[in-house]
Amino acid sequence: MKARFVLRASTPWWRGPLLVGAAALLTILISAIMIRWAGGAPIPAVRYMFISPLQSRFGFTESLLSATPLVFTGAAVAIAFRAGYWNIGAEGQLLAGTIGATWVGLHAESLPRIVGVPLILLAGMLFGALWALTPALLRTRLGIDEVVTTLLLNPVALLIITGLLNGPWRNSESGFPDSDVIADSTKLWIVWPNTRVHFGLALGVVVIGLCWWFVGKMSGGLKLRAVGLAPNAARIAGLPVERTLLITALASGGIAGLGGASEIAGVAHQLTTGISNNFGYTGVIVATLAALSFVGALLVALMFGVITVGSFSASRALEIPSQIGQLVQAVLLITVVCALVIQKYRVVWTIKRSEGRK
Amino acid sequence: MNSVEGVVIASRGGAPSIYLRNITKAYGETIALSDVSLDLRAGEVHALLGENGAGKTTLMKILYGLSQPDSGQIEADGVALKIESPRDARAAGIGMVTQHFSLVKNMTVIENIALASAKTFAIDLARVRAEIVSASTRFGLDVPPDAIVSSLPISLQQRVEILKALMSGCSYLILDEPTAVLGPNDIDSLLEVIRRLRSDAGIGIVLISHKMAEIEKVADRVSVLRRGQVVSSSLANGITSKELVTLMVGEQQSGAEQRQRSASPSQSQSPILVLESVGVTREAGGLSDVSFAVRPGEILGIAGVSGNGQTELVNVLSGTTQIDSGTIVVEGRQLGSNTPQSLMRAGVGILGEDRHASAVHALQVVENLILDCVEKFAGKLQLRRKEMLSHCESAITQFEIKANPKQAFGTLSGGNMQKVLLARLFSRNPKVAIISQPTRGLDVMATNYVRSLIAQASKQSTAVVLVSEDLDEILELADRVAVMYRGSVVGIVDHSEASRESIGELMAGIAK
Amino acid sequence: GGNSGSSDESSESDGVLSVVAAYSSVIEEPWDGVIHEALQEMADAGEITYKYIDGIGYASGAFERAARQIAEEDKPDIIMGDSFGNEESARKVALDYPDIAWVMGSGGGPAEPNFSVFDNWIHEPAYVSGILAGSLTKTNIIGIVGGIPVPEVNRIVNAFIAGAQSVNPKVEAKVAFINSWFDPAAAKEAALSQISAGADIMFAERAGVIEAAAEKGLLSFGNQMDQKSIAPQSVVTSNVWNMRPTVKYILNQVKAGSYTSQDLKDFSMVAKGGALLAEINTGVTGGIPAEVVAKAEAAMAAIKAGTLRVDINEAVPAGSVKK
Amino acid sequence: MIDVTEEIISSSLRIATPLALAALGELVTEKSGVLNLGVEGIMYGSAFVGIATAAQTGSLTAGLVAALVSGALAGLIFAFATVTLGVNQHVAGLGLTLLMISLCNTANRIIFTADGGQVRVDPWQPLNFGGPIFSQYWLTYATFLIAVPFVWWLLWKSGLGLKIRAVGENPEAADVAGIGVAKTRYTAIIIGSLFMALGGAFITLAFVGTFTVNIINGRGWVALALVIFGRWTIGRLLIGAALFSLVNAGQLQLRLLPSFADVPFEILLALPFLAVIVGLAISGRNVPYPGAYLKPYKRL
Ligand SMILES: Nc1ncnc2c1ncn2[C@@H]1O[C@H](COP(=O)(O)OP(=O)(O)OP(=O)(O)O)[C@@H](O)[C@H]1O
Ligand SMILES: Nc1ncnc2c1ncn2[C@@H]1O[C@H](COP(=O)(O)OP(=O)(O)OP(=O)(O)O)[C@@H](O)[C@H]1O
Ligand SMILES: [Mg+2]
Ligand SMILES: [Mg+2]
Repeated sequence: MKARFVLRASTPWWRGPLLVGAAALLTILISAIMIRWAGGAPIPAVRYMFISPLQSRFGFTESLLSATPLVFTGAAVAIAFRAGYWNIGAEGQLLAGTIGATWVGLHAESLPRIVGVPLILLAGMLFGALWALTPALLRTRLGIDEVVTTLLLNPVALLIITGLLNGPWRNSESGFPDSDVIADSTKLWIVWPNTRVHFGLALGVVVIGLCWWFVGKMSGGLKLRAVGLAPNAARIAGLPVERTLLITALASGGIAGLGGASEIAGVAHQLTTGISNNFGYTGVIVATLAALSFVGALLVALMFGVITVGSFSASRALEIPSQIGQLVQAVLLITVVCALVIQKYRVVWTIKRSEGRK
Repeated sequence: MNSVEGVVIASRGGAPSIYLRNITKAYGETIALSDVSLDLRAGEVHALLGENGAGKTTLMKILYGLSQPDSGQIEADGVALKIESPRDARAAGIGMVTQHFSLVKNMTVIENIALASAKTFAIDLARVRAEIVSASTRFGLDVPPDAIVSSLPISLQQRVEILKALMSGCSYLILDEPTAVLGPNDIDSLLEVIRRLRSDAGIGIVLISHKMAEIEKVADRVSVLRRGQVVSSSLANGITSKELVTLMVGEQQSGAEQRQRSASPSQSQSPILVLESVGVTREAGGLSDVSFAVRPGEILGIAGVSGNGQTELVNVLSGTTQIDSGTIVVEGRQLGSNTPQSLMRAGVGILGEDRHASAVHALQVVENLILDCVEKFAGKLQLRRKEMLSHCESAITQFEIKANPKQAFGTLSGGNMQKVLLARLFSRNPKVAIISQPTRGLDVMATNYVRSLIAQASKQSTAVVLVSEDLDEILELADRVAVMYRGSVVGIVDHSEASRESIGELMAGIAK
Repeated sequence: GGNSGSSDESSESDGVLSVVAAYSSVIEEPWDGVIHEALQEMADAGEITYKYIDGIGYASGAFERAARQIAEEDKPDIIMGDSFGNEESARKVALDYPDIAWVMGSGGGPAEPNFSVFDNWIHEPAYVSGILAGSLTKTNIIGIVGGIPVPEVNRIVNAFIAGAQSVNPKVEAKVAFINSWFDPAAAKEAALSQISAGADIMFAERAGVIEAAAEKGLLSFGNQMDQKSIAPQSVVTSNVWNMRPTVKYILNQVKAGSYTSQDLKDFSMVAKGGALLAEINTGVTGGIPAEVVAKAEAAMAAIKAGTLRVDINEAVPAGSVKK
Repeated sequence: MIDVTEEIISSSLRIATPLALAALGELVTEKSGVLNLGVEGIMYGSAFVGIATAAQTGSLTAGLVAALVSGALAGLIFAFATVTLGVNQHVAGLGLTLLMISLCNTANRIIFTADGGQVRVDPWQPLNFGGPIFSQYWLTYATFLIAVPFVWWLLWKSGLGLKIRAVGENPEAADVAGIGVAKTRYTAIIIGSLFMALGGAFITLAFVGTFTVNIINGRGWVALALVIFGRWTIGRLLIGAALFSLVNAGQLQLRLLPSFADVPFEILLALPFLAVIVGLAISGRNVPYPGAYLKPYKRL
């Protein structure tokens, strides 16, 4: 027997969700096996991981909070990928954003909040865009693959943060390499009283909305999509391919940087070397699982928020390694991406035949 | 390769025949082939005709194992053949030269040919080279073994393809629209090769083509496919090309009207597009000292054997290749630099030679149609979708496009793709239209329609630069013919003096 | 969800306290490993119930969430862990749960009413290790490879250097940081480069350094735990941090109901058994002269007796440090 | 001075070993038109599986074999996703990396570290043929004396190499020539993964003899950069690896100099990454990507 994948002419609307659901089930099954191996009870673990965060106000709002940076990086990656610019550097751009934001935060003591907040967000955005500039120029001017350059700049951004925190920004009280707390005037508003859900989430949703509107509805968005799908055809149609790529790359970096500022001004209030829990890399995953749709990215980011919160509960309650949360995300990524592709095919099994079939 | 000898022996020792029996193949909703049966014989040239999308390529891909039929089977001498991959097909003595060539561009000829027989470990390139040399003399197909494929002109690449198939020992050879990419001289020599392979080596050849003249010259047997079915299969002598066209398209009118040229339309007017000593330096090829002028309402044909700078010229005029010397003047104004944007702003429109590369397959027809004038439909907050759609619908009516505005461009047939791109070009009312290979690979009906569109545009005083490898097309449409050879224009001939012979000489580089 | 509440009742009924630990890093990291080991031992002995969550990280918001989850859902008697890099969040949450004893590894001071702090104050054994190193070096160059130059690392490294120079003023220390808590390959490479520059004694603040010394047949010093088993022919001794005194003290306080926020520094120092020098391994290649062992033991005794005070220097040492 | 130079070269060779192995693996993979961003994960997996097996069986050889098997399995997963299904290669690669790292960390916790232990073996020792430069691990000798010429021969002299390159440049053409595109890509990916696995195993089985979280620490990403920096040729790839390792080894020595003590060492640590980017900017113009880079191939 031999399997052949044959492209379907049309895909009924329910196949996508069905297969993604199947992928999720498969993920749960694989996770359950791992949890069993780790000595935990699979069923409660799965409940802790995927459901219980949604059942309490605390769990839900904390899920929103941990989804916030992923909303930004997911949008940043999605918009870049839509234009065919393979930005793997959202991590570095987000980190650059945290640097810019911290810099403003540490120097904005005397400002009113209505000035301080826009300033800190702007700084994050600018630094993120700036960090995206070099690879973007190398790509558009010299044709150098951006995957590698954006990727390699990620550790460099982190090293700059370590350098700053070991040097000029070392905590003036504890001497530990985390910065002083930023000025009150630059801290973001809490949008859900008595929780930690801050203005950054609202901002993230607005960014998602703007991206969706721009790419789907505006003329610039049509150009962006054309450049992403067929750069040569776009060039022949007179579209400014290089400029589109450059601007998209900067926008992508700016969004990631804004995400960094939102973390600094919204929750962390200080810069630490571990400020980003691979938010940028996770953004690639978020965007892809969402099939590069912006609304999808928002939903996937929220789902990741739930898993992040849930795997902490599961780890503690059932005494299983906390790494399992990451493992679940990885398995989920792989199964869902495969499901998204498989839905486009049907599998034809051919039995080795000696005679032709009728 | 001893298999080369094997071919000869096999064909002398009786005539094996291949029978495609009741082949059906559907792509989703599209039925590409329905219950097709076809009979191929050794030592015979079998021409396969049909409109675009009739199913010719699909049928041959199935025979060569590139595609699997939904039902039906293939037999050789009455024995069922199992062809699940090109490897199986080659083992059964079938070779194919596909419509879009299947060569690895930046490998050498030797490597390309060695590929087919490469073992996992050692490869003996010296032996392959010797085999190439001996095979090229045997079959009269000269190729430079050490050249990198991408540096060869199309006609030579095609020879490599044919040689590759022959050296794998095939006794049947499928050629899918081999002449679509060749100039007249190369077509003639290809037909000569085909004849020789048939008579001297006894090879059975399937020739797919849209050009009746060629079929008349070499075919022994002709089969016509229409909408996935064989409507006729008979010996070639005694059937006229008119009958064939009727068989292909049904009872529709298919006559092409000659272009009416108004007496020297525009000699009085001043030229609208002037190229002066334009040069592009490249390691290989490029342009040197290209000069010509086109007047409103005039069609300037650009003839030449492919690979003599036509592609570069079109790229220069579309702005995708920057010029290194010379000037381009549009309407008396010299362009600072020839970017796509500046050319468009000056009123130059373009139809590229590769329709697939000129459009975004995944976008809708309507989106592709306005891709070069997105700003025109940009509202304050979003694209004015309604206007786009109505613009698209009127283009669909005006240009007789068989498509739905929201359909993905990539799902159109070649002819309809071409019509959409022409609609895009002409709806900007360009002062100058650069049109390259407009009818390559199109069937008779579509070809005639596209040509009439070009003629019509010139009537509305658009200046047209028509680049084509089809000399008949140029002779039919052009007012003057510029001939390119090795990157320069070697002569410009007026329509009244232009003939296949005079232009052919210029194309071959025999200077006046 | 979870088994919240139940731990409360059970702990009060049978007098077993519940401890939940929140580690920013993972327990594979020696600093958290030491705390984990001590708590696990107590749990195995039935003195406490113990759960932990590790790898919380330093990402914005993560620690606060973990801490709140623990406080809300487990309602333990004591929350331990490390709040380095998460100082703000830890203190904020502690304020909201005044009934829980928060005992955190921290670079800051204690905070009313319930936030106590501890740290690995093993600069004293490090100083004595330095004395051994200074006495044993022939090239007068010692190599030191550290993770990240934070105060807790710096003071150990500086004490080691000071100890060496106290017995041998000619000692020059070469210090390198690998900028990571985990990268034994980089640490080993850094160590090898110091060895090539003449270092004949290595201080392994991080993993990977002892391996380099052992490969080159040189002597080395471990840190945090007794690391003799890695290379018995190379490791002279290790500066060991022992969390048991701290944990015991806190348990007694909480049991007695007399817990208050405090700096637990003393319980991690030599005097109370929280810091010690692992047994000196005279079996290393080339052996160790008895008078050198005696010198070290004398210094340890003096520290215990309070007659020798080791200075705390948290400045970043870098490059080649000479007296 | 000569001493220092020799030491730097010796250290460079060590640093370069896992990088070169992984980069050779990536080169073979990319030549077939597939970008494998799973290098980091495959190295991580083999580093762990290698030492875990060695510790359980007491045999370094068994560890090496297990590491290779883990590499091949990871490659197989990646090949199935990208070649058979045609999943986006960036995502499949990143996903594989995430999967391998979290899987190994979890397994490490469950098997070794839950009670505060750590996996540890007696690693291979350097073989000394005189002088610091010729005192290297056998895998280092094998990398530069066997693996490099082998990959060169494989890609440019063998029949399989011809197929791999053809499939990477023009899969349609290869298919028409009767070459199994999927089969060739599977082969290239798995051979590539084996080299990556060797690189990962080198770190635990030869260089440090232990496993900790984060053991690969970005070396896979560097290997990836080296392939592009090397423009898919072995010579330039090795130059890149040499450059990176020399800068890395050099900065370790520089840090020991009093005059460099005040330079923030983060700058020195960032140097190798920046060197690759600058190198790309200078020499990466019009990088000759394999023709079918990132493109899945499917017959219709
Ligand atoms: N991969 C495919 N997916 C969907 N439909 C296809 C595919 N290939 C071919 N078709 C459809 O099958 C039909 C036959 O196409 P085929 O390419 O065989 O035509 P053809 O006779 O070779 O045309 P042409 O003269 O333009 O080369 C067409 O309707 C076409 O749209
Ligand atoms: N992957 C595909 N998905 C959907 N339709 C396809 C696909 N590939 C080909 N087709 C359809 O098959 C048609 C026939 O294919 P073919 O390549 O022969 O095109 P054509 O009409 O002959 O144009 P051309 O001669 O320019 O290639 C295409 O025009 C297109 O409609
Ligand atoms: Mg066809
Ligand atoms: Mg066609």
